[in-house]
Amino acid sequence: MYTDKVIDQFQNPRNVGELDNADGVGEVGSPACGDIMKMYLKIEDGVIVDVKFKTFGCGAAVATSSIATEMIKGKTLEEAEKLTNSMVIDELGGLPHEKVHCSVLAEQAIKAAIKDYKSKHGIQE
Amino acid sequence: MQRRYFDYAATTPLDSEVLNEMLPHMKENFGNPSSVYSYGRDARKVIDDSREKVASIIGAQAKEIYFTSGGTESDNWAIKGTAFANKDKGNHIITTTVEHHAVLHTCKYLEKHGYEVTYLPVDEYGLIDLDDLKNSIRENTILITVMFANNEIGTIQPIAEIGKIAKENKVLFHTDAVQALGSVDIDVKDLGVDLMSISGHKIYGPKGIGALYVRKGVKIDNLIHGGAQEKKKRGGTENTPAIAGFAKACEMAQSTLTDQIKQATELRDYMIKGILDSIPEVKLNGHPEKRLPGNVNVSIRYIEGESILLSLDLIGIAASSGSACTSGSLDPSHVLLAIGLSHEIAHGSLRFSIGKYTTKEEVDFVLDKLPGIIQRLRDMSPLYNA
Amino acid sequence: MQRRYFDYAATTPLDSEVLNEMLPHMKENFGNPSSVYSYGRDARKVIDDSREKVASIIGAQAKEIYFTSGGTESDNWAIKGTAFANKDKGNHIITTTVEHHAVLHTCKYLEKHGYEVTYLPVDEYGLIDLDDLKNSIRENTILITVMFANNEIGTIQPIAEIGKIAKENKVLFHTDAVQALGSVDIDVKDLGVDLMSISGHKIYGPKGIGALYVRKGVKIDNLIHGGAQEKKKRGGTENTPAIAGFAKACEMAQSTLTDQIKQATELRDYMIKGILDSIPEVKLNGHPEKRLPGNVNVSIRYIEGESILLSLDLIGIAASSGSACTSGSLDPSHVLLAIGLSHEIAHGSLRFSIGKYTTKEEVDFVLDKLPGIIQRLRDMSPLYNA
Ligand SMILES: Cc1ncc(COP(=O)(O)O)c(C=O)c1O
Ligand SMILES: Cc1ncc(COP(=O)(O)O)c(C=O)c1O
Ligand code: FES
Ligand code: FES
Repeated sequence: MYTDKVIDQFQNPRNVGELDNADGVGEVGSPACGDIMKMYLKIEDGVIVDVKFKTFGCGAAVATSSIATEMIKGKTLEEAEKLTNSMVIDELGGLPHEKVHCSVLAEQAIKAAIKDYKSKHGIQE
Repeated sequence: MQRRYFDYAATTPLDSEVLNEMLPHMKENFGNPSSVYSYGRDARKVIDDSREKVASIIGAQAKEIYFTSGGTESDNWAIKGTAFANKDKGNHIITTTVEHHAVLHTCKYLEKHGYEVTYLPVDEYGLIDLDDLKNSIRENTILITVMFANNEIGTIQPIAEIGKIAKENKVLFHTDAVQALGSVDIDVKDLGVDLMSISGHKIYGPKGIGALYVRKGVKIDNLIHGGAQEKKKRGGTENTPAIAGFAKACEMAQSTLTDQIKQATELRDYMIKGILDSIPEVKLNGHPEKRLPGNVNVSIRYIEGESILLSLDLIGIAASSGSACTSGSLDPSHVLLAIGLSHEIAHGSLRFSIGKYTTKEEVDFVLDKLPGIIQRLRDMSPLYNA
Repeated sequence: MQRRYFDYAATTPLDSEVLNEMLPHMKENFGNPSSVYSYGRDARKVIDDSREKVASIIGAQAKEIYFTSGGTESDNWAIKGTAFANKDKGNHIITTTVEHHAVLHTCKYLEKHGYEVTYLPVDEYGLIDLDDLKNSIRENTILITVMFANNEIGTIQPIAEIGKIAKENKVLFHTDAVQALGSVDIDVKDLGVDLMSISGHKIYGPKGIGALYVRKGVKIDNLIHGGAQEKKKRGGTENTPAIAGFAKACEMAQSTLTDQIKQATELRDYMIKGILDSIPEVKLNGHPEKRLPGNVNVSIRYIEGESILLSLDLIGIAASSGSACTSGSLDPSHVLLAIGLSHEIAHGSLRFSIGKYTTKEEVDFVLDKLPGIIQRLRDMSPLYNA
């Protein structure tokens, strides 16, 4: 049911962990399944220079968070904010229907981390 | 990759002796047992003999056994059939919060059709309280349905005691023994059971076949109306190969029961000890002794069941997280919630079920690999602080 | 003794290609399709592919096919499921007097539960009258259930016309196509059918498996509640081997349909002519043209069906007297009474059903032996004056 790419991201997740001096931290939970995702961003001049994540969730949740961190690393905040769960799913080569909601977590966690950064730095939305 | 199967509670491989018993009835002896002549007569005899064998494993008489398409149909039939047939006596049913969905969803359906259902809670081990049961019985109670052994956590209920209470109160007693069959010594007469559901594919028999034991004299409406098969109680052309296979599986299970129980219990306790000893913050679910010989169910804090299953699968180990039937849904298992686990911990639980082909080598393989997998996943978890 | 089988309408032998398709799923690929990982995934794929194949033979979409334990369950589900789900719309059902017991007994049951049922009569050929049908439709009619082809006399109803009437009146239309499958070209969309019952063991597939076609959008209650299988519409661990076998049987039936119809029709007409030409006072039952390609049904005056069957059986010929399902009862077939036969004549009728393994040699054997058997029995009959 999972693509090879999902399995690879699950088995060898990129950017797992925490950032001690993160500029923005986002934590979201899925109301559907009770799973949790935490995203840490290091931001310099409006660019995401480092990102880490931690996930309590299924295989799809781990794989989507992992690939999402890859997709936003080195991107500007505006670019990162445009990331959607369907872009993440496409990048993974698809997800089973009943696992689509898991990919929403990654999108939301990134948005939450950026929001946290902006509020800490007094940047208006 | 070598596969190691630890999901015998979900389904079992067909025993090759069972298959050999089925094959002749698929090819030459294919006749319709309801037809009058030789093709049919041969099939009829197979069905009669099979009924004897299936009856024997639960201490019933052949004429009290009705073949169905499986455990789910048996559960539906037992509950709806007695509920509809006893509508004049009352509309109250007692069950538990930890039943299989075949029972729970049937009860929910009846609630929509004018029946009242009491769902007895269970303690932290998954056991119901007998006083609770007694206090729940009312004037209008027509049926008690309590499962013999739980499919997720393996807890075995005090069936004989429930049977006694049911009898004293003149209420019918159904038990879903799908998981108990072949793992527990069962005698419907001793246990005071009026109706019992069993299924073929959990005991190395074929899928798509089961039976309902209906004690002589019990009034029950049909669930599936049709031809004159099964003494007019269940229509449909008889599935002779599956019936023959089910009977063979029962016969084999019965003759090896004591050894099977011993072997599975040893492996189970070895596996439980191994997991609890090597992984911190792990909890055994279900009762330590009153449990199915093949059931290992543990909650592993801070991580989620599906990702453990996936990691195990990638090295060839098939296990389950709660019931296989629940995996279509996202909710954590209703059984784990019923024994008082939080959502988060219920999500991190794992069932290994041991069967007759399980070896110590296979268990050792799991015990060797599991701690590393758990550690890797915990390191990814926002809930875990090493 | 060489056996000659003329009871394909009761059940068919399993095709060996079908068996080969089933075997791998009984042994290695035995996993529970509801479990998440490899064992389960393989089984899941088999079920998905099978659903496509079964859908294809009746022109449905895969997601409109729900697997059941056979034709009887499908009939029960279609009728009770739509009756219960549409209770707010009405409580009137229209069917015919010649349906299989799976339909008739289900309707009788619903009559006890507050539903009203109209049983449309049939003419001497077994056909319903379309004006009759139209006039029977009321404000509160929720379902029309008319069989595609009759299992005893082979008569094929005007399904497309019934579908049109049902649609015009916004009433659901179910058809029991158990006998039609593999013998008639079926397209549910062209026919305007909302629900259709089919079964595996009538088309050289396994016993214990069938399907219900439920057109997208049709509201239906579950008959068998349980796990999340079959999109939560039918609980029970999926019978993967039987599902794979059923799909293979459908695929084979579909690819050879035109040839099968031609071959069976030729043998049928040859057999009918042979019987009518060689035995006096014999009458063909059912419609001369609008009949199943494999169905031969004749009434033989002055003698009784069971004694003919027994005589045939003693020389290795398996035939049937009315439906195999009725043989548990002593009443003459309700179908033969419905087409206007007297009790006496109905009792003396015989069905030969022809299938894909039937040869001209076998038919000639029957044609050679039957006149002598009839004469011998007539000579014993007090009703016969030669
Ligand atoms: C017309 C018809 N409907 C329903 C059935 C029942 O099918 P099954 O034997 O698969 O339950 C049969 C055959 O027995 C039949 O001929
Ligand atoms: C306790 C229990 N009851 C009922 C069932 C349903 O049995 P079946 O799969 O034969 O329909 C199962 C297994 O799925 C079970 O474990
Ligand atoms: S994150 Fe909860 S099921 Fe995937
Ligand atoms: S004489 Fe035997 S059934 Fe009528």
